[in-house]
Amino acid sequence: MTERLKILLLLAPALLVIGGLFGGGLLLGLIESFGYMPLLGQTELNLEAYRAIFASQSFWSGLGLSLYISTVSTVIAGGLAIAAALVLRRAFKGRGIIRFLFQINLTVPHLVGAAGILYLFSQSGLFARLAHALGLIGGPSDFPALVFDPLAIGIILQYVWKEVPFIALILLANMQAIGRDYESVARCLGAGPVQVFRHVLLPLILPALFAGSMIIFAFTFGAYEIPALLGETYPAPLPVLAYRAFTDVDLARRPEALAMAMIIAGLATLILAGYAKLFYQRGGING
Amino acid sequence: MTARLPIPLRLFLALLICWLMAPLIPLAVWSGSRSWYFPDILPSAYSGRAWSYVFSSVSGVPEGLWQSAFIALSATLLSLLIGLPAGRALGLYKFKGKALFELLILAPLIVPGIAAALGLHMVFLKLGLTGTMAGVVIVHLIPALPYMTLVMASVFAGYNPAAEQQARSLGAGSFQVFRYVTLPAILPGLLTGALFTFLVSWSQYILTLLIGGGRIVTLPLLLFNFASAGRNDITGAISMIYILPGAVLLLIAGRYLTGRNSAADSLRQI
Amino acid sequence: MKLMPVSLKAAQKGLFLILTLFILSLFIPRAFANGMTYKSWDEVVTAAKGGTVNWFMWGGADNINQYVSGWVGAELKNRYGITLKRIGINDTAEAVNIVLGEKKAGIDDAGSVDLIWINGGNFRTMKQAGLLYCGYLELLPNNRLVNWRDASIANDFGLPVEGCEVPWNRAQFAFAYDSARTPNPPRSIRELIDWVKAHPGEFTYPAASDFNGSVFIRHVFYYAAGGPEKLLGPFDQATYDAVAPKAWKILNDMKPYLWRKGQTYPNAIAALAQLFANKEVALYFDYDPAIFGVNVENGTFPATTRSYGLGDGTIGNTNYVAIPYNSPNKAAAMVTANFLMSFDAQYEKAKPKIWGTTPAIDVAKLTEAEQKSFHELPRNPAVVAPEVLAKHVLPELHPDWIRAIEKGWQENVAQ
Amino acid sequence: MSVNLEISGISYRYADQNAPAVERLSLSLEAGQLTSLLGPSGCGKSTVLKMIAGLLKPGEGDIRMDGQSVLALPPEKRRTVLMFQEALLFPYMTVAENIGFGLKMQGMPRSERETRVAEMMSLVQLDDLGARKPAALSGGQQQRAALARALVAAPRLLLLDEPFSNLDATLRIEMRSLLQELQQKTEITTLFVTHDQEEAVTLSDTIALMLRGHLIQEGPPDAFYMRPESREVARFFGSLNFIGGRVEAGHFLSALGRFRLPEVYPDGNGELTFRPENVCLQDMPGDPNSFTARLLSKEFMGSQTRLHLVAADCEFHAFTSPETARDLTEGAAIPIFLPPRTLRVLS
Repeated sequence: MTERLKILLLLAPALLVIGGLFGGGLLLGLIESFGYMPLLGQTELNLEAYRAIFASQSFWSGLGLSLYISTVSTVIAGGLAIAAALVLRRAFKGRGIIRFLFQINLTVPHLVGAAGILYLFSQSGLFARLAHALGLIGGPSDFPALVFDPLAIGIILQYVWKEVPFIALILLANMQAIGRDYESVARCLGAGPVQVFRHVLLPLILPALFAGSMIIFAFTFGAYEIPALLGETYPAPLPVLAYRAFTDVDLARRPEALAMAMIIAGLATLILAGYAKLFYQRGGING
Repeated sequence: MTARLPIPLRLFLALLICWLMAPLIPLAVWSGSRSWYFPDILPSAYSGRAWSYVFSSVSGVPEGLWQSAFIALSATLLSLLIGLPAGRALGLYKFKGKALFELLILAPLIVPGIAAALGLHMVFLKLGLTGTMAGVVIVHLIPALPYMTLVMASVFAGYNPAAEQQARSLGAGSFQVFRYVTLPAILPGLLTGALFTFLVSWSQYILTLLIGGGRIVTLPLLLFNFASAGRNDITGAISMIYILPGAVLLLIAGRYLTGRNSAADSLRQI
Repeated sequence: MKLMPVSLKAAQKGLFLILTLFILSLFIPRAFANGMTYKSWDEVVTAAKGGTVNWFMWGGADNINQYVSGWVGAELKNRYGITLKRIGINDTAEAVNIVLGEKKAGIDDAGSVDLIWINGGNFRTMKQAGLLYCGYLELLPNNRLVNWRDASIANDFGLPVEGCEVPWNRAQFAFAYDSARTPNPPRSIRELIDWVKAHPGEFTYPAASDFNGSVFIRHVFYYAAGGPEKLLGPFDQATYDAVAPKAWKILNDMKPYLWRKGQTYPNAIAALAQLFANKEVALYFDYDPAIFGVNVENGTFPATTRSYGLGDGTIGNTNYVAIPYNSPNKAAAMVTANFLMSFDAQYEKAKPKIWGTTPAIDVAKLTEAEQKSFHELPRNPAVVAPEVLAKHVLPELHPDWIRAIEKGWQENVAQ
Repeated sequence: MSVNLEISGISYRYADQNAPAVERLSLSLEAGQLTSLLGPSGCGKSTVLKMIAGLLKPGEGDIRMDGQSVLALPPEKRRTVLMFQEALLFPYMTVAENIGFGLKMQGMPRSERETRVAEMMSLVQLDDLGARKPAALSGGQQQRAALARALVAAPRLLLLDEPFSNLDATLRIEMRSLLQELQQKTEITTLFVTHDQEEAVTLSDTIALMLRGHLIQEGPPDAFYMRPESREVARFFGSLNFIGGRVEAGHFLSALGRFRLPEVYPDGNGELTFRPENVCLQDMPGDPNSFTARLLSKEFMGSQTRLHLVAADCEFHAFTSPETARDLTEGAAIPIFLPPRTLRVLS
């Protein structure tokens, strides 16, 4: 057996699943978004669904909200994760426990975090009660609206909560692989601690930071349950709108749902392309 | 030098850890509370009602727990069977189109599953896969398989297949080679991959909802229902149950995950 | 494949085998033919034995869940050998959507839904799209307990039931307040409007996308229209245009005095319940007054919670269960529907500790002993007596009206 | 520009180790000189460098440059540049950007920086490679770039941590002479860490030998061959022969005989050491330093052959040319002469 054939056989099942399920699902979704549903007896291609969503105010505000939530969550989570990784890479007593707590957080499902955030930050949540106990607020309505709020703060808090450990652990592993010698060299060459971070460590961890952030951005852009639980009814981010349209009792709205799903997928593909450009220049994912 | 951190850094870490643990606190308290009105910092009455409800069969939680576990274990097992060979190919060989294949494996991690699942829905419906465990397991493979494959690829990238040839030359059959040479070498990575794959499936909400059509009820679906219905006590109790397997698995797997094979290390591959 | 371990090859084969079996197993239950018609009730009961009923219903209330999964499920199992599977959903439309999708995909006898808790717009959608199994009511022995002459039972939101669904519960909108905090709650929409302005931040209502929020908005709409009479029957644009601006003006005038100054509305009735429980707002309302008692029982609401209907009446409706046309377990679903109408089921449901809701059957048609049991049921002090509420019951509107009002609210008030 | 460096009694201990990595080490470097810090791996050499550079803080002792303590200065203020075993060029910068890094950190304007970088690049023969990324450079080129990066900022002290040990033999020799040339040209006081005695000997003005955290001997390279101060030093520099005995009236008494010594040692017990290459296979009748030994075995080593000899139960080694060795058979009696000037007694 040739090596080529061997490799192909090893890859075949994965190729089948990813290509068939994932690729096939996207392709079917794309076709369906053009109104083509042979199983439903519709075989004409049209752009009705796209026309309809582009004309709808709720789509644009949903798209804007989605982009806003993903951007803000990713930036805050990335920033905090850098800070956390910088502290955690130092050797200090109790580091093992703290790293373990970080990993524990990775295993906690998003929805649990969302429920927790809800009970912490709602206007009658734990923080509001603490504020009341401290005499800062007179009643629930004095507490700032942090969930079901127009700025989607609750949603962002949940994503930040969940993703800081994720990015921080990626960065930590990356920093360990890089070691401290580059920084030592820079220090000797006259760079102060801030300059070392700015000119040496940050550029070195940037690919890992970027990779982690892209995953977070794409995830938050496509997530349904968190905004469904913590968000306002209107405006709702794209995945919520897509799900609503998909489960609408009016089947004619299904192509609209698919069209929105395709827009989500399209944006994610752009991110993926950026990822590919970044990494294949450097010679492979494991590089 | 193992030393104490400067005070501002200690403060930062303390705040960070509090923040990471904070959401779990009201959930735990709610699960045992009976009435907990604003502005009480602690409940005015406690009760085990939520817990006894959650453990009763009418709540659907025991069934949801079992279904969640079955689905996540099946998805992990299937991912392992499919992802192990693929990871081996990616980790050990250079071949034409490898970059493209890597990108394909990576795609489901970036492109949200909801997009593919909406497209698959009609076909699954036609095949009778909606509302079945099989359908949900299959759709969970979309996010689960890439994790497993990438972790296995990184495991095999650091693996020397010459040991297998050595074992062969010493008279080991192909099963023995796998059992005594390959498996021990890849086991820590394999466990890491399995843990993360399990958790990916365990946390799925929207794919289960779409393909399960309401008939496959996993813990996240129950959690969502009770959380949006405002049953904080039951939500708290389900949350506690829901986070348990992940924490336990991490503790058990922890000894395999230490050092270079830490969870973070495999995440770095993603 | 020299280097590939044998076990992996075997595992791959095994995988394909498992997948094949998985897929094959899915078609086995479909092998049972269905769509037959039944001539007698005995035939139905026989056919139902051993069947499974997938009952799709809103799953947000654990007392209802407990009643259905626990009590009803056990009784069905004991009496008829039927397995009841309660499938909790967030919105009835999800179940309608499933059946609709199945019909379009040509799945006409192997659907996944056997029974739906339904009424109003969803019933209309299903009935008009031919998604319902109809005409079996005469077969159900307990059908005699239903007063079909009552228009509010024979018509579901203005649409004749015509044997396509089975009544199992009645609900009437009511308001709740904490008597310890709010001794004098507003007792009509007129009073409410003034009360809100006198108590800024203490009132709100869920958005129109929420079932209960929509009902509240309809009450304001009725008030703006001077009563529901003009609004009954099919949707009429001219009437709408005449009434709607008045209603929107009332609601918009209210806005600055609402919770969070009306910048946002709770997106679900559960959120309003939380606000009320935490004393953020002073008034709560629900289409199912039994919930007040349930919430006091489970500690969510204070024990001093009391409830009432409005002087000018509140909207009431009947809840039904319906069987989709493609249910593979119609006989079992019919037995379930029949059982839900039984005295036992209705009585159990009426117990305050269980649910405490109003029977859908006509109590007067029961035996005297049974009637007595109903009359002797204790009532949670938080729940307004159904008889009192029933004195001023307002009809529901045609779903087209409701849709127009919800849309109008979204466009004119929410944004 | 050159400074002298004075290290007095510094110690360092890593948290995860019981024994200190460096213990009360004192060393002085003369301005403009190239000193090698020589020692086997793990002896604490790199730790010393890191303390001088300010990357580690000594537990005790002081480090002074031109008489002034630098302990309080952070690494970036010391102007001591450390070069590692790996080139450690910043992978995301071009070669020219890498070389100019130190100047940029000092805030030198771009145009001036570019001139200086270009000069330095031609000095290390990397003229046309400035726009490349480090990954596109060969190993030797990378180290040259790293050297240029270290030198361009005109440090007061250049610290090199086995910078050529990853290079192959020819490149290493090339790099050594480049370093020597540049060091002589710039007269930067340089401390060169290596485990390779040959490298230390060829490069340095002075060698400091370090073993197990301690400084053992310091001096010009030839002293380590001619006058090792201990058995350890002698062994490290390849002296394999040690004969027990004692000194008495300017002679060394042992089982092999009574040897003449080149200088006066105090009387007492001691060990005679001599290098295998200094053993003469020569009959010197009447000379007290000659005797007869029996050949136990011989080992062909290419340019020379090593003889394993025994006399009066004392075993020792000698080198001879392969031609001479060919005629010798095992068990043969061989006349031996130990020239007095090659002998040294260790107490």
